[in-house]
Amino acid sequence: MDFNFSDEQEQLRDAVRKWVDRSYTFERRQGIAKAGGFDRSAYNELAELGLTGLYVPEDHGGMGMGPVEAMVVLEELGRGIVLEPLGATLVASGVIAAYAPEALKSQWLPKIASGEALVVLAYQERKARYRLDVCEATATQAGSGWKLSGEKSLVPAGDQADAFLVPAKANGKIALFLVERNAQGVSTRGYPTMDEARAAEVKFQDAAATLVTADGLAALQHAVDVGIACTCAEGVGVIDRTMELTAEYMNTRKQFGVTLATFQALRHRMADMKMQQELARSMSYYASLKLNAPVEERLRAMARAKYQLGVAMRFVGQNSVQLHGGIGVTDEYVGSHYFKKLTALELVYGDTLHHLGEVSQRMQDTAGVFA
Amino acid sequence: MDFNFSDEQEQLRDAVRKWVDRSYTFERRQGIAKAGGFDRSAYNELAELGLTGLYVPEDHGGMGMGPVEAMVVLEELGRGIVLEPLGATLVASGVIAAYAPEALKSQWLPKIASGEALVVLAYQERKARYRLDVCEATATQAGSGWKLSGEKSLVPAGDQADAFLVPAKANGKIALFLVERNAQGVSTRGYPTMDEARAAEVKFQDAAATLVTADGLAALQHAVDVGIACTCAEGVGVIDRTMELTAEYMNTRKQFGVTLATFQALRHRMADMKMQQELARSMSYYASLKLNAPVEERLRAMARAKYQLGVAMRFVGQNSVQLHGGIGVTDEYVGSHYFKKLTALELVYGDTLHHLGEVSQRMQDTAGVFA
Amino acid sequence: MDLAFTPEEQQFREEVRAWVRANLPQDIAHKVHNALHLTRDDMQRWARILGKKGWLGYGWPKQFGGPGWTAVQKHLFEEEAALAGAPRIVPFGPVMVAPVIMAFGSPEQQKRFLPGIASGEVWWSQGYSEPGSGSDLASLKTRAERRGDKYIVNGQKTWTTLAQYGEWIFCLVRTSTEGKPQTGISFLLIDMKSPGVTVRPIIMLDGGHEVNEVFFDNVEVPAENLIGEENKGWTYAKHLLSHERTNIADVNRAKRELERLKRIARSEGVYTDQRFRDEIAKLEVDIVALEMLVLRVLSAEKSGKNPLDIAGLLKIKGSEIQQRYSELMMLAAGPYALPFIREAMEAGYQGDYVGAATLAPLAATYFNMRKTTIYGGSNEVQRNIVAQTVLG
Amino acid sequence: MDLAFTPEEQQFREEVRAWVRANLPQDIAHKVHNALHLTRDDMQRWARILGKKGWLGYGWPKQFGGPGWTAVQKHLFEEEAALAGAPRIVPFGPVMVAPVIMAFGSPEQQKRFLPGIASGEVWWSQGYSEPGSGSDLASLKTRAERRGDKYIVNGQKTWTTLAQYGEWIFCLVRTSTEGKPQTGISFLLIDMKSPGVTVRPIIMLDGGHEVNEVFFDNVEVPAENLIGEENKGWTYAKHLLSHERTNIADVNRAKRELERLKRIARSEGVYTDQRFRDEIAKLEVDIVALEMLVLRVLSAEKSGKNPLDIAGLLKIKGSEIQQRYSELMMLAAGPYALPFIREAMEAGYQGDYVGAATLAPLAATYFNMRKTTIYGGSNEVQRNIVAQTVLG
Repeated sequence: MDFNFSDEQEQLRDAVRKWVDRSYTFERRQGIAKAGGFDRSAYNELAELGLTGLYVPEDHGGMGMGPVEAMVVLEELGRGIVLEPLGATLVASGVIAAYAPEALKSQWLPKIASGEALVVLAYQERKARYRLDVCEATATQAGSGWKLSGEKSLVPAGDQADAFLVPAKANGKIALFLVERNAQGVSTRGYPTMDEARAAEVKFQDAAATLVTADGLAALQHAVDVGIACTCAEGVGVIDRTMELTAEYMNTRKQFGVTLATFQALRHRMADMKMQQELARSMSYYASLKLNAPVEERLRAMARAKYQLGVAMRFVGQNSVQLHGGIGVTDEYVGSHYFKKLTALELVYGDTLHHLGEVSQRMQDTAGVFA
Repeated sequence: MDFNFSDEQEQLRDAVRKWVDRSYTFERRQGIAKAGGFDRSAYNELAELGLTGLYVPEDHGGMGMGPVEAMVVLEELGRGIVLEPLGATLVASGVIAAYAPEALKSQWLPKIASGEALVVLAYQERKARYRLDVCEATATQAGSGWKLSGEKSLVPAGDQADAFLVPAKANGKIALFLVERNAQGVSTRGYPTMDEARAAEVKFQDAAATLVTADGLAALQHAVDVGIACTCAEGVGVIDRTMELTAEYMNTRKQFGVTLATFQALRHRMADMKMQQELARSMSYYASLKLNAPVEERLRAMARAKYQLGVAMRFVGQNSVQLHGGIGVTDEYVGSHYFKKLTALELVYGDTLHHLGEVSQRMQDTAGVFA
Repeated sequence: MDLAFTPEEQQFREEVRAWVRANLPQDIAHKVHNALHLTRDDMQRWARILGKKGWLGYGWPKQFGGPGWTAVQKHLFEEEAALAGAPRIVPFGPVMVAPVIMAFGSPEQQKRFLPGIASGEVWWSQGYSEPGSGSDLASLKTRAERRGDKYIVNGQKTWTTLAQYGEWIFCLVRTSTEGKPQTGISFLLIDMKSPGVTVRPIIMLDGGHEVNEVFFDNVEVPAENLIGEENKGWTYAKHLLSHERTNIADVNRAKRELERLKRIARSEGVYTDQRFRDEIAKLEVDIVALEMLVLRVLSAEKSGKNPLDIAGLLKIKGSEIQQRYSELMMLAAGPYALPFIREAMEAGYQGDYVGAATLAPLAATYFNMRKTTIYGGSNEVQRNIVAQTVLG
Repeated sequence: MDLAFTPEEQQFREEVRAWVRANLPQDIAHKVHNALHLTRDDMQRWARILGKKGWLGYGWPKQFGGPGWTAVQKHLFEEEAALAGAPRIVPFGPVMVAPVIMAFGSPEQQKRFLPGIASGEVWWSQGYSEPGSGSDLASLKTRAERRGDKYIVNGQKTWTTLAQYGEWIFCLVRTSTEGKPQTGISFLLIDMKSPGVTVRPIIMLDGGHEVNEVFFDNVEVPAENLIGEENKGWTYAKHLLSHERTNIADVNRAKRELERLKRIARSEGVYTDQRFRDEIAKLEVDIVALEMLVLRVLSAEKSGKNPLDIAGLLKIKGSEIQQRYSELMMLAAGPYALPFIREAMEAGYQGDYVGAATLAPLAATYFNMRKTTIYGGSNEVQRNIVAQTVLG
């Protein structure tokens, strides 16, 4: 039982933080946001730091790191409300590394690690809401390969990605496929999201697809759980910076001749936010450290973590805006973009009520971290 | 649309308040509590004020008043945390007046009005929780009358009552009966309740019963709705006095050289409690004014009201204790008894989650007071 | 005690309903019912229709050309307008400055300004808040120096709602620095076309342009535009605030929006999900309780006795409810609240939606609604006020 | 970073578990698992069993006869004891006064007092709070005047937990009125059998006798019972408060009680009711999150770096969780939480229960738990402290 970061992990954190502070300034970020919400050169800078290869095994050109390193990195990207979806890359590379046949690994993992290829999971369907077992896309064998048809929604940076991991029903069972964006029959429609990042609707019409794994539901659950752990870590980073901004503002802004930090009612609100911050951090640790647990335990842990993060992100986000007053609802102020990011993170990979349902359903007689 | 009380209603309120202030002091109340939780002579004083006959038509010796008068009276009894269950009397007399055959009315209503007979509803069964359609007691015709068997729980002042209104299944359908406590086959086991009042388990074994109405479920729903309106009004009275006590304490008690009322965080808590107080009062008005509405509208309104009251009573009760600190959790302090009463009122006639379920289930497209 | 409205009130309601339904342009109602962007023209069109009927100043007494309605009638009008999908009346002219002009303006000022407000022709803005003032309004710094028959105004206002359309602005300005901050404030009407007035947009977190900064650089204002006496402006502004304000709770809009929430929940498949449905149920009870609170205030006003001192509660609960329904609408959309396509929030958008057209504006509305617990006296300030009523 | 305990820690846990399960009297565990009333004898019996094993002072260093456990080992011991149904150790002797005697007492005092504490023979009480002091502890007024080799003590303490059993009491007393209130306070050990000491019960709202008032009327206390220096008592008391306090969160007990809640919910038929079950689910997440918080503190202590300054959070969340599970148990019983039969809350009650035996103490426990957000520094005071760490 040890929650200290190793020296290597601290170095990794420092490196990412430095990049955010120096290279991913708020001005640059807002420029990217206005230009559509995704910047390939910024993504390539993440690749240069090795981050796109974080989950890629070393023999495929990556860093072969684990969930704790991913957590450290995502926290820092959260602090900088970085738009480029590194989490999506970790999800995809994690699934490919764990489930794909060797040939596919050799073909894609090095390119993912180098940043040459952006591969993202395209799983959301209109009727599914947050359920993973609802899938209308289908795949049929065609010669030595597959043809895939269907529509996937809300694909992160979907019109910028090079390939998609796509769950589709093959012979009545969900399997996972890889489809290249340039393949015939693939069309995308990109748009900005509420947190100023980018997503797309993706249509597949008899598009050439490669089978990643026939056990698609297990792979998809795993992918989403990696996504949850990433989202929790990112959320913690966003919360941390939100808390700093809010504390700073409260110690500066004066009303009735004194700083806001003078008012006990506001101080207590900050104490409640601090509570959520630390509960969120605790559950983010928990999520990352349970990512390699047996499936049932992992699913239960991720639901608990995402539920807690959902509660915390909403509480901290809303109250940070409130404590700021008018300035907190302006586009000009950096803090309002943290609020939007917190709102968005609650809605991905299952929202708070969804995960409450999961926790409720998966409840057992004994409870606790080790149960 | 008019929420002013008539002069007669104000006079009624004054009369009850005077009785509480002068005759039902905290010392007397605690004496009654220690002696078991019910005092017939105190109950008779309520009768002398005419209150036991509030719902009894004038031609049966009562006052023939309506829900608003009942509300006014119960608010005042709530302010005094009066132990004797006048609400139970209103429930029973209301049901008898609305559903019983004339002979039964003539026999019982005058005695209820005079206080000679205490009649209470005995409907709770162990397996029912808050559902009214769960009923294991049975009644079978025996000559010109009925024999009733079954067990009823948590009957208010059940070992002191003179007769019970008892729902039981007759020919597979719930009917409502009147059973005298002295009838053969009736046994009671009394005990104190968390609010220091009195209740009893009541067993019926082939006890002689008189049919009140064959449409027992409708009568029972009506009875419980009268009970809800009474409980809401009583709750408002308890809340009002709780708020006064708390404000008084906060303006007296000093910490760090100043009164508690100086601390902004505590002031804001009081503001939140005030909110609940006024929402509770609003919904108590609503309940009483909807008591004669068509059934579906009435059921929906009562669920909404009891839900809101449940939320308010818990919030005000818990926070009043908290704002008092140590003194608030002592038996000696009057305020802690208000907290216990608020807790108990939440649990009768359906608790907060139960009524949330009712509201949720009965929800319609349009909303609002008049919908 | 009686919950029902009187037959006369019922009849009034039906007349108002019939008129509103007959005269509210369909395209505007459609936008309101779907939270689409309202243009200046939309707002102005409806204001002029009301103005023509004599109902834009629906709270005005007869002597100034208003309908002379009772508090209950005003409430019924507001409710019928809201439920029909009418835009909220832009309040700065008819609801805010007009009562001040009526109460404290000279006959000349009344004759000059009130007709344009009543007809909906002249767009007014409110110049109260300043960058440094916030909840501490009396600390305002914008100066007005008297020079002969003019004031020279210098300073800055902010959070000025819809000032980009404003033709006139009523301002609190500092005319004296002596005594308490409140005592040196005057109430001045300023023509926004005057040289030296600059309006700079503030873009909100939802991307919308709703508020502005207004700069005054040696703006010359004729002294005849001063309302009442110099240095008494704070009193006039307070009079305005103390005005009957059940509308602050916006319960009628909440009822309309609750219906929209149910529609969205139904189409997104969560209306039958007990977990989500319970959240709607809680909100519904909140709205009924708030409406009861509003009715109690109206009843007290009607009878003229026991005025209920609960404006703070109305503001707090009303704003929390606004935030909650916008939050639940967003949550009903779930992942489909993520797309943020500004053009899709406009009526007449021809492009593809993501998910469904109804979902397009939900996130923006949620973001926008964060303002409701901040403006008009933040909810923290309201809690101070409420606590004062309980604790002294 | 690693969630798992080390193999050594695991082995330690298993040893402790085996010993606790073998040595904890079944009748006591039964009472704890069912929230039945614990007598003085119950508490003392378990204390002596622990004392004999050398584990009553489980937090003590070896030099004073303690086991010298690490923070993690202490946590594991607490967890195993709690889950097995052991009563909480009455803390006033082994956890509260002993560390002060060890740190600031003379060798003579250590020799005289520590053995009786370690063995569980001597029952200690804590004399801090006074009627006027509350959260403002330093305002205490109980005077101790030095007369030769004695102090004469006059005044009153209150909220003195289980003082009806107390043999000794450690008190904060005022020995000087000069300077700041904190600087005139001394730390005194008082034999409760001394003439002039009176204990008066305070009955709590649940009807239980758990706390007392303690009056001092010219009580003579030998000067040798002063800990450390005169007027430095505040420092010593603060040292005690700053002590490692993850136990304040009581997360292990919460885990046990969550299991009890689930049992009750199941037997009352609400475990499968989604609406109620969701409330349990939320509590479960809260408890896991709190446990993670505790583990983070332990990890920081173990590594000796980055000490986490979150004792306030542990107290707030821990106490809220205690209140919440007691509330949910009561709500699980629903109407059957209403009967309040004190005898039915005792083990060995022979009468009839209403509903079920498990339900008898639920309301009393709920009432009793209201204290947890008040005592040990109210949660409002804790929020002040937490805010200080964020805002300065």
